[in-house]
Amino acid sequence: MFKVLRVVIGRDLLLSMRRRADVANALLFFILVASLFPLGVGPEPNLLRTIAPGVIWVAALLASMLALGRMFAADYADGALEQMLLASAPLGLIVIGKAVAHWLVSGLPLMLLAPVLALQFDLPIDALLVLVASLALGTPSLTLIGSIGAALTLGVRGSGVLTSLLVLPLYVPVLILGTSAVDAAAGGVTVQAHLLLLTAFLIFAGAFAPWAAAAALRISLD
Amino acid sequence: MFKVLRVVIGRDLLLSMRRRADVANALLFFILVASLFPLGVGPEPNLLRTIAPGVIWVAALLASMLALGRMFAADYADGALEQMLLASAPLGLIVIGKAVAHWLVSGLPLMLLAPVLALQFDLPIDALLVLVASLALGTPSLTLIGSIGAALTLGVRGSGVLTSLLVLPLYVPVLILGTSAVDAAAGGVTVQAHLLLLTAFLIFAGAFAPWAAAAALRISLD
Amino acid sequence: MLEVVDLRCERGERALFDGLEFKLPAGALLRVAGANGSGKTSLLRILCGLALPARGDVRWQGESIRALREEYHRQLVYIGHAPAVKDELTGRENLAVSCALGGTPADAAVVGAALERVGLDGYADLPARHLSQGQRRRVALARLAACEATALWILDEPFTALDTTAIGCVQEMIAEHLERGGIVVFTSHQEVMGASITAYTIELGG
Amino acid sequence: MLEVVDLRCERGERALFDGLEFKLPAGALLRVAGANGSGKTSLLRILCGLALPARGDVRWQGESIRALREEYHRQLVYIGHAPAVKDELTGRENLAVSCALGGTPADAAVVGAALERVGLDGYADLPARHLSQGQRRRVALARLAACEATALWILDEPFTALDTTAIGCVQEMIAEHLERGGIVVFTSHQEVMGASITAYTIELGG
Amino acid sequence: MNWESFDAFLAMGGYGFYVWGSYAVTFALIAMEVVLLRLRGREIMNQLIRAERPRRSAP
Amino acid sequence: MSRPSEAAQSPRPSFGGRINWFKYSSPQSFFPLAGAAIPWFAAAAALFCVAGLYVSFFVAPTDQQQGEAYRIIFIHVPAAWMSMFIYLVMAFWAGAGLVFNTRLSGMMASALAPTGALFTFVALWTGALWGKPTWGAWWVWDARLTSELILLFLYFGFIALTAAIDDPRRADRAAALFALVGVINIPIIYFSVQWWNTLHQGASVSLTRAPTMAATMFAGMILMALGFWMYSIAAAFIRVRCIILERERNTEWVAEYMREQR
Ligand code: HEM
Ligand SMILES: Nc1ncnc2c1ncn2[C@@H]1O[C@H](COP(=O)(O)OP(=O)(O)OP(=O)(O)O)[C@@H](O)[C@H]1O
Ligand SMILES: Nc1ncnc2c1ncn2[C@@H]1O[C@H](COP(=O)(O)OP(=O)(O)OP(=O)(O)O)[C@@H](O)[C@H]1O
Ligand SMILES: [Mg+2]
Ligand SMILES: [Mg+2]
Repeated sequence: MFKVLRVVIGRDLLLSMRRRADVANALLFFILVASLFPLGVGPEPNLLRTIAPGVIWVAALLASMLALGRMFAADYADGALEQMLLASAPLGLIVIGKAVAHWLVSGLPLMLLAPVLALQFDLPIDALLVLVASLALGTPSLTLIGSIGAALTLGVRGSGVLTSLLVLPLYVPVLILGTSAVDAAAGGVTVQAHLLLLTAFLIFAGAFAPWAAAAALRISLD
Repeated sequence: MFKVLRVVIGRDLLLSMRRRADVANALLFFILVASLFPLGVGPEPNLLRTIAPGVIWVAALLASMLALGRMFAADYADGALEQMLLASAPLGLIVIGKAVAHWLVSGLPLMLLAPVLALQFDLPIDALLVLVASLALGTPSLTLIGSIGAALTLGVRGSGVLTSLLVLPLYVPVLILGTSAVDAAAGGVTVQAHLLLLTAFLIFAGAFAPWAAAAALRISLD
Repeated sequence: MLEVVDLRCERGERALFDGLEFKLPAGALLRVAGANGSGKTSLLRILCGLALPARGDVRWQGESIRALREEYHRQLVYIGHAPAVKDELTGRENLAVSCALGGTPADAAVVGAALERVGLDGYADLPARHLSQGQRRRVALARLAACEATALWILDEPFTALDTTAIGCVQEMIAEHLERGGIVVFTSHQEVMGASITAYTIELGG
Repeated sequence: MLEVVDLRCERGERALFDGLEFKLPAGALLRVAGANGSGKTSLLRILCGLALPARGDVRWQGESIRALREEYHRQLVYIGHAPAVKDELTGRENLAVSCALGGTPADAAVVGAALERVGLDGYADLPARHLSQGQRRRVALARLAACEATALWILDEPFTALDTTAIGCVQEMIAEHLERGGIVVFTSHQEVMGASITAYTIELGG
Repeated sequence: MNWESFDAFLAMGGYGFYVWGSYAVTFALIAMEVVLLRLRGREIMNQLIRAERPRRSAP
Repeated sequence: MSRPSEAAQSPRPSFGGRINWFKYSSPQSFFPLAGAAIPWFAAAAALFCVAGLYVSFFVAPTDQQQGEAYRIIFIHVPAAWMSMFIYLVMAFWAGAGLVFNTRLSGMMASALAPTGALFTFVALWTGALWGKPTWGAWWVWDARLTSELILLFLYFGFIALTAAIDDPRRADRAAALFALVGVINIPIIYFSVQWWNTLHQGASVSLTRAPTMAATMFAGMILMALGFWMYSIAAAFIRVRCIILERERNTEWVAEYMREQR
């Protein structure tokens, strides 16, 4: 059972390794988006510092949302997903494996890179730490929730808009909690409450999302 | 010759009609990004008004960039692109047709929707008009430039993000011109110079990009 | 034993087949025939449990496959239209992964032998992306050689895109599997199995 | 007349074929045979001008196809591995678009007749997404019926996924085309054209 | 000669961090590129040697 | 960049005498040539750099306004020049590859890209370190700085595109097209200080006017620029030799070369 989990994670990491360009490019995308905002908004340092947490979090959200496309689509197109539905372990477990691998290559590097970008916006150090912590708790939730949407959009039946609408309300709390944690840190206020809520959200998502995504996959492939 | 152009535009519009959800998705993304920002940045009205042009333009840029994936990828996967390379009209013309159709379903609705979003940020009316004008001139350039990137990355691993990497550097001038036009309008300064530059950029892109994209398609399908 | 009870499949608004019943004992070979669009692929997907029938049930050793789930999967190899071969992985890696997923992990020796069996010796370490249409199909079919112990094989047009050597090889593997007491269900437009093996045939549509 | 001069094709680091030469006069049928991975598809793509050969040239009526370009395309129908059938369009729309792109616009009557010819009468107004594998291939092949006037047909495994009726229908269309003085190049793993028509054969690989 | 002492040379009139930061990073990057090129060259040579060996022993 | 679609397809033209250029445009004959040239360029690079460093630190006098911080100019400006110049050379090779379909051109272009990216990064880095004491900010979003940053991304794009496509011939041609499209950025960088009024300094060295800066400063910059230039050639040659070996590893001449190496 856990052998299958290991195989799935290993396989997906190997696939990402083989298309390293993909992973590197996702990071570059994150950098580019975060750098575009100053371009659009103008160079004033105070303004930039105020919007920094929001910009970085939105960039992270977008980057991780775009990366969702990679999660099932390729496996769907070449029939590998069918084989996973016929695997010898429960589908939910396989989804967990895929989500873990996906986060390792899309969420983790993003989280490690965020402080560097934040420096560009001249954020103070403790806000930086909180930013990383909030991303560490938030991005896995995004991946997990996103997996449901990604699974639903595979089939003809799942309307794209409907799923985005379904996923978005669940993304927004993460975004708000994340940014307000960083804002609080920048303002010198305690951030424990925010981070605790993020953790609760993550646990909740971890417990339910894989099974929802598994059900969505079954529907999409019928 | 122009019959083929008409056929291509008609075909692509028909295809978009049939998968309306896809088109709606790009729009939704635009709305989403533009609305996430106030959430991420905080509700202060003055701040919001300052960043509004930047945010809306960046959202438009991202939305139109994401839509690029739809431009050639499906036709590539099912072999329709091969048939276009073997069509009875020059490939550049077909690219023009595809770009026009693509803009009609991804750029135009975005442009029409922008003022509504801008209201959310409390932008003054003349700035609104300039925003629409700048988008009307800017988004076609984005589509045209983007077609080169989309064509170059066909069949490449992780093409989505690679496309953005290739295309974003060339998008930046459009973004800067567009936002600074709106900023100028909001500040009561004349905006003619900006809009003229955007027009020049559009003409330049319209003259060269289709042929470059055609060459890129030939290379990608070799 | 694979058993099908009163099966009905609807696609769009038409019923493709209705009241379909059969039992396949160990060692049986079933060919599903029928014109294009008669519902062969649909039937095979129902047999695997990938699609739900409009009515009726599929049973494996007397139990409904919907109750068995993973237990049934462990005894099943399905090779569909899409070969489920990842472009980025080599033939070797593809095979190892698909065996492990199916619940019959194969070590390096088994994988190597299976690939050799389908004539891919020289290509085992090439990313699948560099393979031709037929070679990719062979990678998918190598799983049959690696998962000999799996009781039930369901193959959707296994002979497409293969050259004559490869077709012969697949025929051989099927024959051996039947001798071992395995069950094989496959679709094909040509009568390729030769006269030496008696196959049940279902003709769909009409 | 299709002429091939000293053609060499490289894939990865291997040469698939080298020094290939042939001339096909009007009314000629060429079958390209060879094992999986021997370079059949690669050759066909070079003949169309989709891929550049490593050396050598392809000539149509004495002129290099690279100089002719669109003029050559107008006299060519290529049907590749991928059927170029759009999921969202109906069979009718698919056919109309591909004919118009190819430079031989077909009106509703011609399109309808062509679809009927390949046995899709009942399915002409269904989105291709709802068609089976073989029916989608038939939509692609219907173009042959609609573009009879086009001189050169290049077909990559046209018989895959087809049932026997459909295979017969395609054979018939090819035979008629040859009688009209057309040229046909195709690949196939089976000897399907029957004995009535003499086909040149190139055997690739070794 | 611009500098009274080695310390003054290092201090760069108070801009030592900026000036030396520039020069150090530049030449470090160049050195890194040289090293990477070396490694790449060595790697390909090794591969070629490895590939050559069986071919030699064959005939 | 007119109609590359046609250019890309045109066969290699045969020139009248058919002796000269194409001889050296084959990787096989260029390989030893580059090998012989590398030590000379490397030595020249070292020489010019040492001379340049000596002038920058020990000859050039202190600036009245900026103090010693201005000494960054001796790397900043040569690196900025090289970043643009290398891109132009790269685009030239790329275009040549598309037109003449020669294998070496693509290899040269991809050999130049990393070095170009390096100098672009150096220009950005030293600019940032210079900006802090003079403008009070590491970074501002003005036209020149932004377009230089775009140049860095263009290099990255070029490298990523080459790396993402496995068929080397296709990779070269795709990247070449991209390089040509990106060329418009170079005039934008160069003239940005004239077209938009920005924080950044305008050109102080021009062909039409006498240099406005002290002759010693000018000499230091030129020496460093020459050093970087020679270094770039040496690095590109070393890299192109690696690329040639990697791509032609299965050819007869490489086997021959390996035998000679013993
Ligand atoms: C990250 C920030 C910077 C970037 C990307 C940058 C970029 C460039 C580029 C591309 C050039 C060459 C253009 C030409 O030759 O006309 C250049 C030249 C120059 N830069 Fe910068 N620069 C930056 C910061 C600075 C700063 C802070 C200063 C000084 C206050 C400065 C002073 C100069 C000078 C004096 C030149 C020489 C202009 C000439 O003589 O032609 N730069 N820079
Ligand atoms: N993109 C590619 N890169 C490298 N090698 C390739 C590529 N595409 C194909 N090949 C190689 O070229 C050879 C010929 O491929 P091709 O598709 O022409 O074969 P084919 O004769 O059509 O085979 P099949 O009968 O299986 O369709 C194969 O061995 C394959 O490994
Ligand atoms: N998603 C779908 N929605 C509606 N109808 C469908 C769908 N998929 C298939 N069909 C219809 O079901 C019928 C049977 O399809 P199926 O793929 O099972 O045929 P098949 O026997 O495998 O044909 P082939 O020999 O061409 O592969 C077809 O007529 C097709 O129109
Ligand atoms: Mg089928
Ligand atoms: Mg083939």
